[in-house]
Amino acid sequence: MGRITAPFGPQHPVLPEPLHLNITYEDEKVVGLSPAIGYVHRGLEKTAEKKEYPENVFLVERVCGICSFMHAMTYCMGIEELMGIEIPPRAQYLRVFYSEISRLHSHLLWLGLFADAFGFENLFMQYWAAREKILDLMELTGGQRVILSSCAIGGIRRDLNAEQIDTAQGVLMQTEEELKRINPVMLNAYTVKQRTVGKGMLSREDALLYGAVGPMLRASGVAQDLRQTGYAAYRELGFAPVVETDGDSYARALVRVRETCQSIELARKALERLPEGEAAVKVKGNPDGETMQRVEQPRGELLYYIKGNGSKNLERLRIRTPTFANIPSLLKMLPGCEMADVPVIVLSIDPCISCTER
Amino acid sequence: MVKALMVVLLVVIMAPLLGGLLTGIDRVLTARMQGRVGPPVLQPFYDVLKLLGKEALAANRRQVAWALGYLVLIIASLALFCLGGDLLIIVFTMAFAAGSFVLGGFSVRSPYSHIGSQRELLQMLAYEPVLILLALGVYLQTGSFMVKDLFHQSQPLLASMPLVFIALLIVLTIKIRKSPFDLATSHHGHQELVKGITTEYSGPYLALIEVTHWYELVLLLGLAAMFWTHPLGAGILLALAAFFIEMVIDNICARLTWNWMIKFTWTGGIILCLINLGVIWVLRAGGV
Amino acid sequence: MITGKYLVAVSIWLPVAAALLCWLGQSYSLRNIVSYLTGIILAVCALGLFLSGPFDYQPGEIWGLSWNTAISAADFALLALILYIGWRQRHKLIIILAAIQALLLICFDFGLGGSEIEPVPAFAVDHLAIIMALIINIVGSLICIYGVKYIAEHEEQHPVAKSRQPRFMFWLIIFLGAMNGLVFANNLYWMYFFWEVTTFCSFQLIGHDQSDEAIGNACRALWMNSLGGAAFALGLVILLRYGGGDYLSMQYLLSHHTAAGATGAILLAVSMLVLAGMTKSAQLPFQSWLLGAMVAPTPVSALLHSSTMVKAGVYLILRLAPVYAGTYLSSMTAIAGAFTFLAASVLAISQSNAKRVLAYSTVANLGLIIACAGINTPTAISAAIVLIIFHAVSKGLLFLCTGYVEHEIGSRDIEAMEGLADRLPAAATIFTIGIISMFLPPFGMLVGKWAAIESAAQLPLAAFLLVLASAVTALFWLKWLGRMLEGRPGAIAQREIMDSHYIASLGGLTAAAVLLSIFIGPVVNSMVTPAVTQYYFSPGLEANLETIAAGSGGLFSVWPLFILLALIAVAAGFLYQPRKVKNPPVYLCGENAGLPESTVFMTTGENMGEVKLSNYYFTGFLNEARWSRVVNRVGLIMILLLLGVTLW
Amino acid sequence: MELINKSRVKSPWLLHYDGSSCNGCDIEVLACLTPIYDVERFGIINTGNPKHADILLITGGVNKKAARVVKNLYEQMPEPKVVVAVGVCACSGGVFHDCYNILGGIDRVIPVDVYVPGCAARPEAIIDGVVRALQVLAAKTDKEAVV
Amino acid sequence: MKVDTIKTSPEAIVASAQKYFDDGCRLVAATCVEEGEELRVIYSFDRELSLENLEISTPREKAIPSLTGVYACAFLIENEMKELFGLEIDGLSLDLGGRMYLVDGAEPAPMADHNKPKAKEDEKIG
Repeated sequence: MGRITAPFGPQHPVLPEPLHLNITYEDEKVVGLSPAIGYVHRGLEKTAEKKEYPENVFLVERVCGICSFMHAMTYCMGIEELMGIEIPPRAQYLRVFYSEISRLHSHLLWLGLFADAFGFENLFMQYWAAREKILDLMELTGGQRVILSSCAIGGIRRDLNAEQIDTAQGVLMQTEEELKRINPVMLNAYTVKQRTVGKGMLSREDALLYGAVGPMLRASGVAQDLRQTGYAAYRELGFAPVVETDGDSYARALVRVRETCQSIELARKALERLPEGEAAVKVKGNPDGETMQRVEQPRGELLYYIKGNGSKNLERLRIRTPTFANIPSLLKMLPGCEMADVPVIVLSIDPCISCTER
Repeated sequence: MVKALMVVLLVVIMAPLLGGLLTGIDRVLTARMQGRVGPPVLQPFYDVLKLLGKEALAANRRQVAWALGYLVLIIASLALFCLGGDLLIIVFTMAFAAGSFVLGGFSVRSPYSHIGSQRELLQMLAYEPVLILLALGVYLQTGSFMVKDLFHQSQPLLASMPLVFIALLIVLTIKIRKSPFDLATSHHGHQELVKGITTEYSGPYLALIEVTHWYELVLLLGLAAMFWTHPLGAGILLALAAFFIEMVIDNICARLTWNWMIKFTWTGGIILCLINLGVIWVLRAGGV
Repeated sequence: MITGKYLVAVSIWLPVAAALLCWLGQSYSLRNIVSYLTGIILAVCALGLFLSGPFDYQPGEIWGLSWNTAISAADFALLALILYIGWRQRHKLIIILAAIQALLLICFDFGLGGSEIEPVPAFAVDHLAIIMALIINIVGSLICIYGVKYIAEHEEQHPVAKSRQPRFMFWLIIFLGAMNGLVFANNLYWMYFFWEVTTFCSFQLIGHDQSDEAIGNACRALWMNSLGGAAFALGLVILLRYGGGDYLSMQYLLSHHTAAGATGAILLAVSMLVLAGMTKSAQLPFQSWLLGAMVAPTPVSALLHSSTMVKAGVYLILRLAPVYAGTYLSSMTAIAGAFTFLAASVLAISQSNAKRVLAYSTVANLGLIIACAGINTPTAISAAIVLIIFHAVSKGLLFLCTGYVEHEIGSRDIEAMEGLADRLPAAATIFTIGIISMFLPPFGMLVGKWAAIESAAQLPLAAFLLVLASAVTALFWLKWLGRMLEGRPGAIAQREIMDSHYIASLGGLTAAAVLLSIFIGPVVNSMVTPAVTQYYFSPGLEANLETIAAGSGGLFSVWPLFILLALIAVAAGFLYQPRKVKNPPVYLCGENAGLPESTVFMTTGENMGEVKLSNYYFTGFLNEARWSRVVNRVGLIMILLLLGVTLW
Repeated sequence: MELINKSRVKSPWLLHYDGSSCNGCDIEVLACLTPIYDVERFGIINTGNPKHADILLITGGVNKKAARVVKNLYEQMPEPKVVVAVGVCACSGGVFHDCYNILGGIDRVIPVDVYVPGCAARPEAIIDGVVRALQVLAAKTDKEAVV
Repeated sequence: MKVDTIKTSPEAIVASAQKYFDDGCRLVAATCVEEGEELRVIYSFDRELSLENLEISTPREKAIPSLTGVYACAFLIENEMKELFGLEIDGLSLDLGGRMYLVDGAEPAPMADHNKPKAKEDEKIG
């Protein structure tokens, strides 16, 4: 019988970012697939070698505009380790706060896009309306909506004052209420379940074989969240990963929905227990040696390899982003699915191509 | 004859105005349901006027001819409807119109418009039986397939055919391209199909299709209004209520797949019709 | 009716003579001339019959023997031939069925009545027969003209040691004679003879290519139709035994059972004849012979599907409709027909072989016609006749066009026909008209279907099946048509040169499809209405037919729609002016490779990929073999029920 | 004609393409569609299909692979059309200007009519950019009318 | 400071990776670092949230075996190293031929500085 071959992306209304899949369909079933990326590859790792190491904080923030804070933080953590800098506890707690609101905004963004992928426009609008409050909060505390530039080597660039903390607490509470109203639709609506349950199955074994990370891995029943390692102030705040076992798109949505609630809780706890003191320490000297840093980004495990040589310039900066690790599992999940499920499954990994290609 | 021509003329002029306005209201109300302000009510007219002024792009003459066929045949079915014609013929003419739209999509060697056409065909497969069963129901109830004979009925059709009306609502969802059945042309953006059949139409040709959708909307709401002919005002209210229900459905549903659509209409929709027709048939047999 | 008599004789004997000439003459140009001449004369004969109106005719004696005896002898000879074939092919079913028929005939000729049989008029040319004659002699002749050229090309492509063209033309043309005899026959015994001749002709034609597949399928056609033949013979025996010699006259049968419907043994005999008709029309579960027949060269398919063979089946069923009106047999026939309509339409969706799609569509439409016969109201009967006429024209056209395209592009696969509109614009246009005329307004088939559904409102189950089937029909036609219309942006249509035989036949049938639909009013008034009013006299009938004819009642006059269609074609010319419209490449997510072939795109590893398109066939769900088994079982149950209700 | 020109500025349909951006501007473009900013108020629709679009909105600089895509999309849009470069990267290449795979701003590949600054560009700035693009669009059509 | 690694040889890397796979460890990343003439590749595995690294060194022109036979996900990582550093890899399950990120005509191995003195000088001037 005949088959249909057509490109899916790079420019495609359902894809927020350029990703190309050359898909072969039989009727509407996906029977063949080959991926292509490279539309966002800039060569950022190389550029980082040319810049001075403090400048790189701003560069790595732009690896990805959605989780830019996490990139900056991981980079800073690496440099701090190389230079033996101990950052003040207040900065550790603030890093948790910023990480968690970044995660919150990223997950809300994803939930909206996911809803859009299966054609639920209203739900998309609801999630993004809720997300705007978080962006306001970011603007209030960091001065920018998406790229915060709050993180600096040695701590946090701008400390929060009491009023800001109050506002933040209020916004977080409000968002929690809002999500209580919206989440049931994502989790219980019949039409949503029809489109997500059982779509893009990834078993625990396959998740390991294909190297999935983050919510993908956790939705397949592996309880791995790097926040368990207790970097920043996570050890003090207490943390248990969110795990689901079904391994389908619905489970991934469920993991992220539960993580939004967890993030709100963690962010509020961080603010409540925020120690007094300085938010940053002064930095002197140049990094020397090599280190690997891992952080749990909204999309999963982020790894930075930094190698300095005692000069202002780094010898090598290597960034392995979570989407880079999650893309291979698409090759496992897509074949055999319906054409209409392609966007749902592609989005279920929460692709961040900009991260992937750097 | 002259009267009939007048009616046709009136339909040709008034229907798009009405249809465009309804589409505008739809867009505003949908925006409100999503917590937005939404566009001006006259937005659809701006859109179409703008499209008329754009550069014409097309693959070949066939593509344009079928789009035009879609428009003309929908107008023809609407005119037949307003003249009180035979429901079956109206349904068949609508089928030709939809077929013409499908062929327009097929006329370009483009994957997205091709798949859109295949999906539109499946949509036809889904709603066509319900529409014909609706006509049969009208016949069983009134002894005639003619729309004009409905006006001789004292009792509204809704009273005897409530289930068929519900089935018609399903058809309406498919035909006016609302979630969960917005499958073939992606009325709302962000779909795997890009814009489905309309992907390869642009400028004035797209305007043609937009206007056709308006005519079609009026025709479909006319079918809904048919369920309450005395007084006609009630029928119009019924149609508007149906339209509003569609908007709500659109806003509380994810888009589903074609497999689901076929299963749903061929079981749910058709069974609703069958039960309803069965009851009418038994009652009639018993009554006589 | 002196002239009428000659016209009948010419209609039957001329094809025989022409066929012999083709066989003996061996030359292409001779076959060419013969086919054209025969075609013209036959068409004139049919028109003559149409003008002369109905009459009865009993031929005299031949060489001192009564014609009845001659027919008897020929019957036995034919059966002997079939037995011989069965023996040579080692095909048990053929042998058994032929033997049963022979036994029944022996009973008929010698056991019962014998010479006491009242001679009934051999031929009765009524309005229905005239309609059939027009179809056979005009559509059939066009197919023969087409066949001359086609089979010559066919042999170029599949060379054989000794040319089989003369043999092919022999069977093709003689088929027309047999069909003419069949439709004119009033004496059922004569009809049975012609019935068997058509079976035999189709066997010869299906097996033409002599491949194993062809012979196997020919044998299948032979045994299935022999089953029908046996049912026919059994019907005859029952009629003779329980009714008497008079009942062998179709006219007598019809006139004695118009009002209340037949009962008892007569009804049983009629049900046997209906069964025979169903096998011949390839109704479920007998559809497989017709599908198998697709291995034959395309003119054969065209002939079998449009004007001969399968039409003989529906003709018989329709003919007998007044006899079983109002009985359960009638309702069961309607339901069985409607079920076939649905099942065959669904199966057609899963096919990518154009000829198989056409075959399933034929099975489906014959089901619809039989359903109409079973619904058995005057409107339904009119619908059935309208469907027979228009189906013959459109289906003949589609088959011939498929054959033509197959020779041009070397494939009969729908997927291979993509972009035909730019490669073979004329063929694509013909296909467009042909396909649209099969199921969309304002063409005749749709008018028939419309009348069918309107009248089916009386019989809810049949109506329901018809409604579903009619929705399914659109799916497989449109997706096929869509593939052919596909074009790359800005592609310029190639010039197409068509052979004169093809121009004559395809052009003639296209014109017929359009003109008959435009003038459907006169067609109905002058042909269909008389055919129906012959046997049906019910109040309100005239009004019903008016609706179809002029449509004033139904506000459906075909003219405005035809005018609109013409308008669309003209206006599209204005709307799309090649010089003013740009043809950018199709949207490929921005990855167009920038080549003139606008469907090449850049993909993985900076390689080029090309867009491939295909129809949906739902093969996962619609597995033909599995579904055939299921629907065949249901079909069989329906047939058994059909016979059962008669006995009960 | 007058009516059509008026409608043109009331119904701008967008095509958004993510060049080689960091997503920051992208999500801001999407944010424009959502309840707080709701660009549909101005009749703006995000079509996702170049053949329906009037305004090409590109975020991020352009790398060698994306250049082809951007050019294709631009060429498939029917006239009259305008291009808006959103964010500093789309304007000049921004922080990535000296990366080895980056060609620079969008204007290296296609003509740009409106430049929207910002890293990331704020929704208000994007809307303002689109409004300016509409003025360009109107000017373009006036010029055409004169010619 | 140095990342803890276990040095191994390119020949043994597949077998070692297989051992990690059998222990249920995840392949986190492979990092390619240019060290003079040689390329150093660090394979990072995750064992219960702690990183374990294997390290190999290879001359630029000598091909190393692919891990795609053990970890399906390795194809993306290895294609990237191949493309950006010019590292040859044998047995890639899906070889994008150095055209994952780059287009035809682009400068090969843009991440590798070695053998590209000219490019360096340009930078210094810049």
